[in-house]
Amino acid sequence: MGLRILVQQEPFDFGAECDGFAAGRHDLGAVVTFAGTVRDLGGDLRGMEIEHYPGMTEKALEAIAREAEGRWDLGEVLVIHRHGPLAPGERIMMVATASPHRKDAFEAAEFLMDYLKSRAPFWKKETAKDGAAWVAAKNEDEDALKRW
Amino acid sequence: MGLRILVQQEPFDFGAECDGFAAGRHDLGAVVTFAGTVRDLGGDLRGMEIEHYPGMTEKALEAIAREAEGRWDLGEVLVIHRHGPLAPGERIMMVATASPHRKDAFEAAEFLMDYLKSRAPFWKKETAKDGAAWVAAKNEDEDALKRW
Amino acid sequence: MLDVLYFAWVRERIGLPKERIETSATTVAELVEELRAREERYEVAFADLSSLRVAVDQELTEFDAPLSGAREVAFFPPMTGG
Amino acid sequence: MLDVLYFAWVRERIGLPKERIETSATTVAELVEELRAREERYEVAFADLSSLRVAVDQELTEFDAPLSGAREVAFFPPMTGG
Repeated sequence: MGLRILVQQEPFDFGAECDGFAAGRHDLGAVVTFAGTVRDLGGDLRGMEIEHYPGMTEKALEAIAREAEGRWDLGEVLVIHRHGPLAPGERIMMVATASPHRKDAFEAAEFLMDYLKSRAPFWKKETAKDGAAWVAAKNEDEDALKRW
Repeated sequence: MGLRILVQQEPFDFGAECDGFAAGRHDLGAVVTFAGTVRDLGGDLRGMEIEHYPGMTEKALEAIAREAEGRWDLGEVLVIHRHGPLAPGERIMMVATASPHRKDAFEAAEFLMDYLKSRAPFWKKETAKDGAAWVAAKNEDEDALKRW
Repeated sequence: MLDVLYFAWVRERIGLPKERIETSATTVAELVEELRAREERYEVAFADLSSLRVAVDQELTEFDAPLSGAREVAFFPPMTGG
Repeated sequence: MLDVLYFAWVRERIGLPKERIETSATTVAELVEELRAREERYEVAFADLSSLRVAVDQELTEFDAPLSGAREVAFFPPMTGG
């Protein structure tokens, strides 16, 4: 399985990554991508800061991807996750999966996201008009792991 | 919900569509895309021809998208499906969903694909070295609908 | 008068994509019986209804669906898009 | 000697990202007890272990995990990436 993992401060080009992902792999008929962006529901978010654990982050992401590889028929996997300061609407991260079968591509992408959310060492801090606060983990994110 | 449905013979630019999808919607944190390409497992596929039912196709796709809108919290939906002649490795179609919640974006995209496969009037004919044949519907595609 | 459309291998077996038919059939099933009685190519195309799907006025339906007021009926194999 | 790392609000409460510690603790829990006994900022940071996670040598683990041979221990809140 082709596996590419990028943990970086710089923005990434979602369109170009989607376009190039699994390109030329005529055996893989199904590609699923997920992109997460800095959400601003109320309109008063100034920005976000993402902290991570250099060294562990890459290992954790690779372990999650290898677990997915063992469970589904995957030809290519891509994970990109940014850290550092981000503005509202900016893309935080993406995953992409390619498989001969659409069900495998979908399930693997959702699995990667569920595990990445709760098992990869990233922490988000939001800065709004009235100050900064660490984003709390949601029970539903931990619960999402029970499905797998 | 923003809904865009394109049924066309011309190629589409998957990267540009991914990039522009739900752009500027800061309330939608999660984007899922699916792309299907002409698969060539054995290496002897010459091409594919997709026939469709003009008039019904657009209606069926819109009905499927409206059904998804009723079931999940969706801000934007995009469906593009080509017809006519396609070469191995070319992109046949894509769907994209944007939601405040990743679970909604994933489930809606998988739902759209499952229904599109078996309820939108497209038919594939493959031409290989030893002749042309209509692709047979798979039992698993009909079974996939039972999940929803 | 009814427009009858054929797609994919149904179209190929019958040899045309569309025809206008004068019919008194009140259901899809009656229309199919009329068509089968016409010529062998129809008999062949409609030999196994379980491998066919039907749409009346561009909505998927069943073979026992009524035809009253219908303007367009289409026959085709199970869909294979995506 | 052990490298002890803190992330997110654990780092902020303790006031530093990393320190080298001379310890004879044999489990993570023993290390936490040593740290809590040091100063109030540690006491505050480790007040509720159910809201903390721990990694030993960059692998997620539990608070009863042994420290034998460990070079690096990290404490942090539940992850919120994605």
